[in-house]
Amino acid sequence: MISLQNVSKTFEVGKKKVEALKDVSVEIDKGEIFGIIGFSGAGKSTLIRCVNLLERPTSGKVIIDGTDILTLKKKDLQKVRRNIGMIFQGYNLLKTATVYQNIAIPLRLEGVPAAEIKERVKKYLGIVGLADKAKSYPGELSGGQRQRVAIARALAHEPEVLLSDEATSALDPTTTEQILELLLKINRELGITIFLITHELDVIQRICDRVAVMEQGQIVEQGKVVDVFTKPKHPRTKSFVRNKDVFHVPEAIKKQLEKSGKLVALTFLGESSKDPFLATIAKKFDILPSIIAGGIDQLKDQSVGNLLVHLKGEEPEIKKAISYLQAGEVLVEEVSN
Amino acid sequence: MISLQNVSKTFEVGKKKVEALKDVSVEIDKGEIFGIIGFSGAGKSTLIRCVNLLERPTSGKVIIDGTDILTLKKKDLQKVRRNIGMIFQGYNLLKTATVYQNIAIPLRLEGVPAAEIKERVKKYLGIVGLADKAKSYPGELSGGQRQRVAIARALAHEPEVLLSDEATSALDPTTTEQILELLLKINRELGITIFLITHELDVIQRICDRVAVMEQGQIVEQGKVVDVFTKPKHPRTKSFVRNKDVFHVPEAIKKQLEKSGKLVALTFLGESSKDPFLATIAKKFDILPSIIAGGIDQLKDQSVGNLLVHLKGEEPEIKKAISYLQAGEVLVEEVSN
Amino acid sequence: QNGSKELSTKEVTVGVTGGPHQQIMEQVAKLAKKDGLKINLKVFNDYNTPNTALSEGSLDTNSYQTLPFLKGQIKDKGYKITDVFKTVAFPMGVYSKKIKSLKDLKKGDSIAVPNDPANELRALQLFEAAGVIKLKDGVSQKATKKDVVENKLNLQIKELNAESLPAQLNEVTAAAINTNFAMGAGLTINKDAIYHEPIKNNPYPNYFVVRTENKKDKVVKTIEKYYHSDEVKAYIAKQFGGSVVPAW
Amino acid sequence: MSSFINEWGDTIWQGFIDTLKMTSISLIISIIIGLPLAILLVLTRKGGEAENRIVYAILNTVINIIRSIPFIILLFFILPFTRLVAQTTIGVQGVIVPLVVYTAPYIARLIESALLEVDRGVVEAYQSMGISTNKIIWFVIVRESRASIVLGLTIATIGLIGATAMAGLVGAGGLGDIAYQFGHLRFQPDVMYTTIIILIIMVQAIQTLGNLLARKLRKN
Amino acid sequence: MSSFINEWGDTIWQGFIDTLKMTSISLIISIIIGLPLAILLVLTRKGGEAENRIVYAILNTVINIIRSIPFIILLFFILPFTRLVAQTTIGVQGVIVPLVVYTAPYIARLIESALLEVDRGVVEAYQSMGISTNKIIWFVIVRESRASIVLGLTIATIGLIGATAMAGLVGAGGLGDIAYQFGHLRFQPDVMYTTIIILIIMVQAIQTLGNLLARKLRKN
Ligand SMILES: Nc1ncnc2c1ncn2[C@@H]1O[C@H](COP(=O)(O)OP(=O)(O)OP(=O)(O)O)[C@@H](O)[C@H]1O
Ligand SMILES: Nc1ncnc2c1ncn2[C@@H]1O[C@H](COP(=O)(O)OP(=O)(O)OP(=O)(O)O)[C@@H](O)[C@H]1O
Ligand SMILES: [Mg+2]
Ligand SMILES: [Mg+2]
Repeated sequence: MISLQNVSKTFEVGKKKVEALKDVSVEIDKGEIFGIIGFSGAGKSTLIRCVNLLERPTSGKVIIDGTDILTLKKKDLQKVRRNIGMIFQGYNLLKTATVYQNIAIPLRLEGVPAAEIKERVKKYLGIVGLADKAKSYPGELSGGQRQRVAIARALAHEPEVLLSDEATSALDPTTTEQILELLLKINRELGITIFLITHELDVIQRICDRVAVMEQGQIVEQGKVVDVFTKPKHPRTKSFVRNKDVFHVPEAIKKQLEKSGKLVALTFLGESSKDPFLATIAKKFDILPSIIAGGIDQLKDQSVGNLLVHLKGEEPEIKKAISYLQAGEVLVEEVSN
Repeated sequence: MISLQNVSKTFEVGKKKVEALKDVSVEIDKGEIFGIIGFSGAGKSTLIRCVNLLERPTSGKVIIDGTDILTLKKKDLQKVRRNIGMIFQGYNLLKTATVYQNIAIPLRLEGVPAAEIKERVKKYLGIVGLADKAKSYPGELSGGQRQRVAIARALAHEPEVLLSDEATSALDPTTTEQILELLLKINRELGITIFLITHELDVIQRICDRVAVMEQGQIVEQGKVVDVFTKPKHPRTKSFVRNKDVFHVPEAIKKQLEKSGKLVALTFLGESSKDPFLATIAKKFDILPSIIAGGIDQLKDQSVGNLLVHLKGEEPEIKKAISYLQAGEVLVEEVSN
Repeated sequence: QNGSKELSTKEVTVGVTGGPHQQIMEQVAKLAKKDGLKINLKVFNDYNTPNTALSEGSLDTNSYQTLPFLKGQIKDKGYKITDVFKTVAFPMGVYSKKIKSLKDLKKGDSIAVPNDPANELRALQLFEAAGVIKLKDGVSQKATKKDVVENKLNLQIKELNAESLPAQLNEVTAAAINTNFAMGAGLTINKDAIYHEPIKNNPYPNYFVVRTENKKDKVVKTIEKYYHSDEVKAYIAKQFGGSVVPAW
Repeated sequence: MSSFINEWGDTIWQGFIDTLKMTSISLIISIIIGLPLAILLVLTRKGGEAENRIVYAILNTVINIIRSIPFIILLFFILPFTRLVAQTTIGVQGVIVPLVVYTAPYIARLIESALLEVDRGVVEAYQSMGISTNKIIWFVIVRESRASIVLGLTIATIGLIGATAMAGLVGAGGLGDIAYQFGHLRFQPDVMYTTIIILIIMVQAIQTLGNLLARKLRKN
Repeated sequence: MSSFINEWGDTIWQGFIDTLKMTSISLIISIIIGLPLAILLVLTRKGGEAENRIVYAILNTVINIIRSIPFIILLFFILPFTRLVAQTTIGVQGVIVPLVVYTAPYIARLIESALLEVDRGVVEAYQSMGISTNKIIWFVIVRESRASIVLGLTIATIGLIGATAMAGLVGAGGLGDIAYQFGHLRFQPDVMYTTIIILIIMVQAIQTLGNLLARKLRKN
């Protein structure tokens, strides 16, 4: 559906060149939710802006539904864009228009009939929980409220592809959850392709099918969310995923625990989380496993666990337990200081 | 140190009145890190802006170090403000100044000697990881980079009190982690009082001593972070905390599991997480406990667990296990459909 | 500046309006320079300012106005200034691109006159002399078309900027134009005017003017000598071909 | 007082009407010419939606050249053009052409700078929806900058009234001409003060109206 | 060609110098007066840092009144004031006063609107650091709007050059006066065209310079 091929983008800042994208290739399938994560300044916004050519790549191809849109004439590009909605990192609302108008104007300009406009605005304002702010101006809204207006505007557009640049970064968890539910719903029910940027790993986990990790203008890793989250290969990805299930355990406590056993980091996937393997090793071997930190996350269709576990007992028993776990597809890493 | 007493703020939007704050009282002690969470539009930004009177309350008192700053003359208010740094939700950088200048100008205006300005700018740019962007203009930065400049500007100011309005909301987890470490460090080493707004529960957990939950212009709950997180009282707080450790387990799987045992939600606190209670009940009773979802989080000085556990076994054994757990200060809730 | 002292014999400042007054005074200055008198010219486009400036001392003398205009100004503003010698006259003529004689004027035709007080009265009086209109008795220097009491042909009287009249001539039936402006557009009073003021002994000679206290100053006599010299007379004849005439 | 009104009432009233006529007619025509010019400037400039160096350079230069010529000179300089367009160079009709030539480029510049104030991000948002440049211009850029445009037009109108004061030079009359002719040249201070006060009231009214409208339109 | 230069070179050169003198001196004085006025307007307006209805109303009204009076009338209207300030009412010296009276309020308005463009949020950021209003004005508001101020001053300078064309009325000379006199009074079209072209080049240079500077200052 969307295919970015060897896309590079260089900005000229005075005499310095900033290579925001370096030979990036990425394919997004129809009906997929594709996520991008990466450090601040990695080039995520630049990449997503290349999809609808708000940023023209310095080189490379941007192919949508088989056509290289870089070669299109203005009118044709506009036609392509009409099917692509976008939620911007900076909201980009009309300051002199009310919330209602901010959603209605683009629809009117697109030729949506008046009655339908009214309906759609009402619907999407309700969905983002701003029905009572219809007559307010952006300057009178809180940060999160502005963000939600921007979301409503993009959705009211009812596009086939939705580009979302940190749409939920200014929102509280509950509202984020509602928006994500909504995205999942339109993705499932209407088959809308979603290409999103976020720095919230929760968001990737909750709704993305595939994910790409960007660093310094390059995609350093991409794949299914489960794979990337459970078997990160690139150090940057590791640092990301680790960060997600940060074992913020104070060193003192760790030291204390290591006196009476071993600290191991367990990573396990999918159905194995429903195997009571901790209970099993407790029963089978003479050890007392206890969870120190970590958690089990539900991905879009699978769960993945990351636990810091303390195995209390004698060395030989611990070794046996570890072997048992490894046989059961649990990734075991010994935690050293 | 900071005491907001019965603060109300009403905005007039046309003929409508928006009560952004309704009789809010909150005390922040010297050297404390105090967090505020709440839905988008709850009044968080308005509240924090009342602390340095960027927003003048419609009624109520704002007392800092014993003086009601609402009664101060302009010059004296400026003196008070000089000790209060602020990170804004909207960055608020000078568009026509470079990153370097954006940090240096306020220092120069405050009369910091030139040599020291150079040093401080270098130091804080380094800390936020933007040393190489010193000569860029805000328009040439990514969202997160702008946010970091705003953070560096507030910190370079080296204030006694730091107000932070979603300082990390546009940042990736790794960068967020670095900023939080930094905040903790200045709080511990320099005794800086921090009053922060965030919608990321992680942030509250990681660094806050106390937290207040806002809803519709009111503080509905406040207290120590552990208390609020483990024993939320107000429904809004519950929805927040629950949201944090969302057990996104598909209904189908839950149904499946309930056939062979019971699903329970376990909440436990502090040191109990190092008790191997799951292992113990596995050994003691004829059941197989397995973790379905959830996790254990390290709060600022304590840890708290929230697990969805499947107890596989016969009803009587399960009952015994539950009683055992409850005796050990674990909060057990049966999950019903 | 030196409001009450005798004018210097080395250097004087003369205010003139742009055009012939300026050009002639430039010739005078050339002659004076040889004898060590420096004449500085200040050129104005406004008819009031040279008198104001003279009165306040910014100018030593000026040379641009007719006697009735000067009298009117003295009366209105109480200037202590006076005329000392005649300079040149610009006989005013009526020109037309449409008719050969003012007798051919028809009902509803338009005639144009300059709109400044120095010239408007003159123009109206010229039309009056030709029998086209009649003015109120005892009209002052400030006359405008409001002072026309009889206008049998119901002519539209257009009051326009004196200088642009030649350029707008073909938009009216006839216009009263000062010779100096007519000349610029290639219109000569002898050949092209369908009616004009007497050229010899023109009723509106211009005067050289000084503050009253300087009336008897030596330098004034000196300037008069140069102005009334044969060289200047020859220059006027050559340069203006009869449209500007010496009035002394 | 009443004798003053008797003597001058008609003249001043006529001057007021003339000024009003000259100003309003020239303003309307100037907006009709200036607004599209401004839009064209914004579109064709570097980085604009329809970047076109040549069109931009020509427009820009022509506007600058006209804006370089002081009105008092322009008035006479373009007499032949005026005659061609308006059949006459005299009276209100004859002064409209130079007033428009003088004001339209000025309005174009003022509106241009108002349009350039609009946040690029908002424009991008509408571009990203595939909305045509035309519509973006009218319903986003012009709409969003309405307040600044109104303030610009207020400034232009006041400048226009100032220029009409020179209209007397071609016999178009108006308050400014009365003030100059009767007040200054014919030394009737009462007439001068009266007309100047009327001019001041007119300008004040326009400015107040402009400010009010701009405040209503500027919501943020 | 060379005979033309011989005959008119000096006159035109003198006119050029006069125009330059009048423009630059009046511009500098007008900025010195206009900039503080603009700041005062911004400070005392509703919601400003030093809100003061009375000061604002007075300033606003006085500026509007002066801006209401066309230059050609103002020139004569304030003659007594001119004499008081400059000792004379004629020549370059005498025209500076009316030019300043005409331009300073205009500059005040243009700068005012540039200052009002500055994002309130940035101002708040600096207020929150306890920085004095004075410093915020100069180092934040004026600094951030430098590009708009430069563009405003460019417009004002061009307007000023236009006004100097009327300086001939009081014997101050200048290019505008030469164009008027020779083009009109003496029917020397070549002189007129030459001076107009020089005027155009001057204005173009100013505009280009202004645009360039503004572009350099506007970084976003
Ligand atoms: N200037 C204003 N005029 C009118 N209403 C306002 C204004 N500022 C804020 N409000 C309203 O006050 C309420 C509280 O706003 P506030 O910005 O404090 O919310 P918040 O808790 O910071 O939200 P967010 O998490 O989205 O930033 C909102 O309903 C908002 O619409
Ligand atoms: N207009 C521009 N001019 C110069 N450099 C730019 C420009 N836009 C972006 N950059 C640079 O390109 C790099 C990538 O920017 P981009 O906005 O794509 O980052 P991002 O991954 O979206 O970051 P964030 O998470 O902070 O939004 C950054 O280093 C940024 O400074
Ligand atoms: Mg970004
Ligand atoms: Mg907020």
